[in-house]
Amino acid sequence: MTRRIYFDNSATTFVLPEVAEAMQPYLTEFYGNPSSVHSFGQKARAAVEDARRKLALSIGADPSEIVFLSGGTEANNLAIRGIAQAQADKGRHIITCQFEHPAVLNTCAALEKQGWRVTYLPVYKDGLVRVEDLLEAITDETVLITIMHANNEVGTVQCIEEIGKVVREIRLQRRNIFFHSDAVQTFGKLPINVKQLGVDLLSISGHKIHAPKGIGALFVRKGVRLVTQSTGGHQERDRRAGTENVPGIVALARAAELAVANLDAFAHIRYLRDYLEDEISRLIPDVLLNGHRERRLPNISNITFKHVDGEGLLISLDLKGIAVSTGAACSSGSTEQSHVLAAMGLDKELIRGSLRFSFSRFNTLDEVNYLIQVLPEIVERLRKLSPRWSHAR
Amino acid sequence: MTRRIYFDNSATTFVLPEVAEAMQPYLTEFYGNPSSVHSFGQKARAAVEDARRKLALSIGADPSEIVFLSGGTEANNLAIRGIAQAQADKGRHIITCQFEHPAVLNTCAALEKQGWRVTYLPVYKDGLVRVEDLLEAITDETVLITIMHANNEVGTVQCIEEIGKVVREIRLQRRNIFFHSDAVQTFGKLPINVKQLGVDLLSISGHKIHAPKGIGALFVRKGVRLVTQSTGGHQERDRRAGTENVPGIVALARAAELAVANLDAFAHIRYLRDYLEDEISRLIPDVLLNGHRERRLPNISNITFKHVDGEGLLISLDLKGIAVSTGAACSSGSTEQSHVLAAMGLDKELIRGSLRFSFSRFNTLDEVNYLIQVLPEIVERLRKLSPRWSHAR
Amino acid sequence: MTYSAKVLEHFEHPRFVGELTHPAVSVEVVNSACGDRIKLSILAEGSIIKAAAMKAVGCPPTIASASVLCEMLIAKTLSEVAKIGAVQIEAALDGLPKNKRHAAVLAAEAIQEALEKICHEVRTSS
Amino acid sequence: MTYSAKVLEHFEHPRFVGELTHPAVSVEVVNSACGDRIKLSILAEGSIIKAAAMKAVGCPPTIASASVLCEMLIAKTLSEVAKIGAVQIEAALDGLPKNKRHAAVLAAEAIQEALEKICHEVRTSS
Ligand SMILES: Cc1ncc(COP(=O)(O)O)c(C=O)c1O
Ligand SMILES: Cc1ncc(COP(=O)(O)O)c(C=O)c1O
Repeated sequence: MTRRIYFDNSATTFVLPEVAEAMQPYLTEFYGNPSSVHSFGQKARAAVEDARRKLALSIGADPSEIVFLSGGTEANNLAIRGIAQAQADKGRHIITCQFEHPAVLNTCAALEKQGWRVTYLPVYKDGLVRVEDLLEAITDETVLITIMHANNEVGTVQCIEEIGKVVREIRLQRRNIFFHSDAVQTFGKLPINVKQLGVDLLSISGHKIHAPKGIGALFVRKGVRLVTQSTGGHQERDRRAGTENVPGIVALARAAELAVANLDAFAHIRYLRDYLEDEISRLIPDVLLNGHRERRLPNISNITFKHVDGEGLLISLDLKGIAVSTGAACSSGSTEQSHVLAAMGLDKELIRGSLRFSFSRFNTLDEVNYLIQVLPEIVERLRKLSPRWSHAR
Repeated sequence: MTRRIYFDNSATTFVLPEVAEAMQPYLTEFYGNPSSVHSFGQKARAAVEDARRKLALSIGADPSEIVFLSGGTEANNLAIRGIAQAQADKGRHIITCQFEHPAVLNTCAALEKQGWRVTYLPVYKDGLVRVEDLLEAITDETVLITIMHANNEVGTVQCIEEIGKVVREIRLQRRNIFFHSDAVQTFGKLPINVKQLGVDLLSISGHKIHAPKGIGALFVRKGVRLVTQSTGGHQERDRRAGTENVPGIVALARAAELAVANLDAFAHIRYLRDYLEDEISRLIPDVLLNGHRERRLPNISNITFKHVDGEGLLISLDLKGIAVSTGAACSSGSTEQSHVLAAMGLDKELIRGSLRFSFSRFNTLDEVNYLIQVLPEIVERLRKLSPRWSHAR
Repeated sequence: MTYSAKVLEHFEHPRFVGELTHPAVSVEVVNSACGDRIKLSILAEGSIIKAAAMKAVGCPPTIASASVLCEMLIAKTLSEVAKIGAVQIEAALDGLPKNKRHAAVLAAEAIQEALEKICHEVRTSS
Repeated sequence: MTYSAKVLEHFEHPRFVGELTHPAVSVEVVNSACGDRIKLSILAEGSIIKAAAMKAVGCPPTIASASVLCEMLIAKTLSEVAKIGAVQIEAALDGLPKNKRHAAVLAAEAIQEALEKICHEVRTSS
């Protein structure tokens, strides 16, 4: 059998054995409905509230500020729609940036159809939002600023803290402006403290940090009013109806604990990533490293291989047992070009030859060496096949 | 340790070992993101599509008609909001009934605030909707009829097939009327065929049939247009964005298979339920059996014990190791009276003395006998405590 | 379980269940929102409470509150009893869940109403 | 893997890679939507195809389509070749995922364009 190496941890991660173990009893033994009064229910309730405390602790929030829901997409939907609808009579202007995740962009687009105005800040070649642009975009009508903490394709980390300060200052004049950040890619990878970041809302997804798919959370600062997007029972203090996913919630909290306890591991991950980039630059001609060199996550590398097609690279690597991604996981199944790289000014031909390598703390130097061993040949083989390669040289 | 007996299977169920086993590999081994092109992703994609086929088969639907989402509440929200918004320019009238689950009622109420008109059909003393009432309520503005298949507190089963015929007949005149049914309590307990029922949309929840919490599905008949309530990636044919909960989806399909294969077990469950009701009627004076005697689920019994408080009964039984519920699980944590029994015309005093016993195919006669052994004493003890009991006798 | 061991103990084994007859005074208080009901009888001799009895229907905290209240009353003076409020009753039960505090409030109402009745009788008989 | 073994085999080991020079004809077709590109050269003697060569950039199905196409051409008559369309190319690859059929379409375009060029040359030289 071929070796299986997974360098696609920004798309999703495996569930840690410790995490699977933590959730297991809540599947088969303590399976009560947290809303039930009897002891089966109270046991489940206690687990949910214990998880809420743990997750809150991991981002410096109060337990009452955590809303559990089904994932990062739902968190972004609830944050954006929830604030927009709650503030609809105060103002209908939202500011975001051009290369947000589709869960933000398409939600903003849906609101545009309903009469909201949305400003999409540029991200420039380095993949970074400029505070000056933000300041210019803010009007009296602005009720929501939503800027992702780190981008999922190139890993660049935005100046959330600075934006938080801007928002806090405006709030001295008027109370109806809120700041949301999609931290799906940073939670568990960078230290996060919601007070220090100055965010009012923050999205988290379990399956990016070795918890299962189908669980996520939204931090909602105390006093921030949201219109719920899921009506029904009174779960999650009326912010999200539906029987709580108890095993998922327990797993998310456990994974969060483990991630935060192992933030140090990102020094190792950064080393692997930088080593990969150095070796690729050394061994393969005509490559571009995308995104700001410093202000980015330690676990993502986005590289353009000129004159080849990313899917060809991806499939060739897959046949060698190595999983990587071309652009965002959710769009690589379609023929859409990465909107992230497009926003950063890369032209079509460069975008199509781009790969994302994303690491977890469980990847090894040995695995990276294997990649470096097979990749140059693959690139060369595909380039030689291209009718344009000889011209280009 | 006290014995643990669970008679609250309408609130939630334990995850079957077979189901937990089926999902396990998709947590730790085949953990890819179904949107990923590499083999980790394709393995996950195949599992999702296989599960979709299985679930579709179990209700006589086409796989493309199944939307996976986070539970029954989300299914009801998507069905009702999705149709209402898609048909907003055709008509803004919805018909439902008074004792639907809060996920339906509160969603209808939210739409009322946004300008929709909602008719709540009465359910009478027997807990059944009348087709005559429905016919009278339908207007040219009616775009959605949403009537639950069986009620979660009293188990009465509505005449879905007849309503389906009504809707199909109207559709000969005009195309913009749709029929949704919340089948969260019936799926896996009654045989369901969506074509025979004549529904356009049908809600399903995993945790009521021994799959985990946090997974559900909505059947959406081919050609029925919905406005998605979760924007982002293109998952589920643009009907529900968000990384698919692969282990949950696999578990739901497995649990559905097992439930449908074991529908026969409901003869046993009916026997237990009827035995319980007979014995309680024989041993305890002043009880009422709620809901139509025939047209109801075989696994639910709702009984009023006059002159006592349901929570007192519930806690007393819990101290003996038996879990039951007072009214709907999601409202028993609050002091709200059951809206279901109120809709059936029970007065406050009778509602408060009501318990729901709900069985699964894993309950035994022995467990029921234990209940019958302890319950009469408990009722008597509490009644003797009541200042009203001596008067009442 | 959300209830303290004390609540459960009083709920399962309530003290002083019953009704006292004349010359004891009896009051019955109802929480109209949820229908909880406590009937309290107390017998005072001079300014000392000699006997107390209760009946109650309602959730476990209501029964426990009525029970623990009777326990608190015996051998107390009327002016000591005047100081018993919901807070004292709740404390005697080692606390109640937030959404169940109304049970202690109802029991406190019962004793205050009974006190008034005693005072009224004393005043009208003197 | 969504691709057939045949697609993967042709993608990993494409046949007839290269370019032919005069008197072979060469065409280059591009899918402007996704940028896939196939360069096809064929050498006909009389009405028989004697040699074919391709270069391609694009997703694996594009490379496989170009490769399998060359295989299909050798020793065929021009009128046989005229019948090769996307359906035939896709079939030769044991099928393609629905969203990848454009690869076979592009390869079919290449051969049809090449045929036209040959016919044109024959006509203008005669
Ligand atoms: C930045 C970002 N936001 C949101 C999401 C969506 O999260 P989920 O897959 O949990 O819906 C993702 C992952 O797909 C992401 O990378
Ligand atoms: C009839 C009915 N509909 C909907 C729901 C909600 O389902 P879920 O708990 O999966 O959100 C329930 C259960 O709580 C139910 O009994």
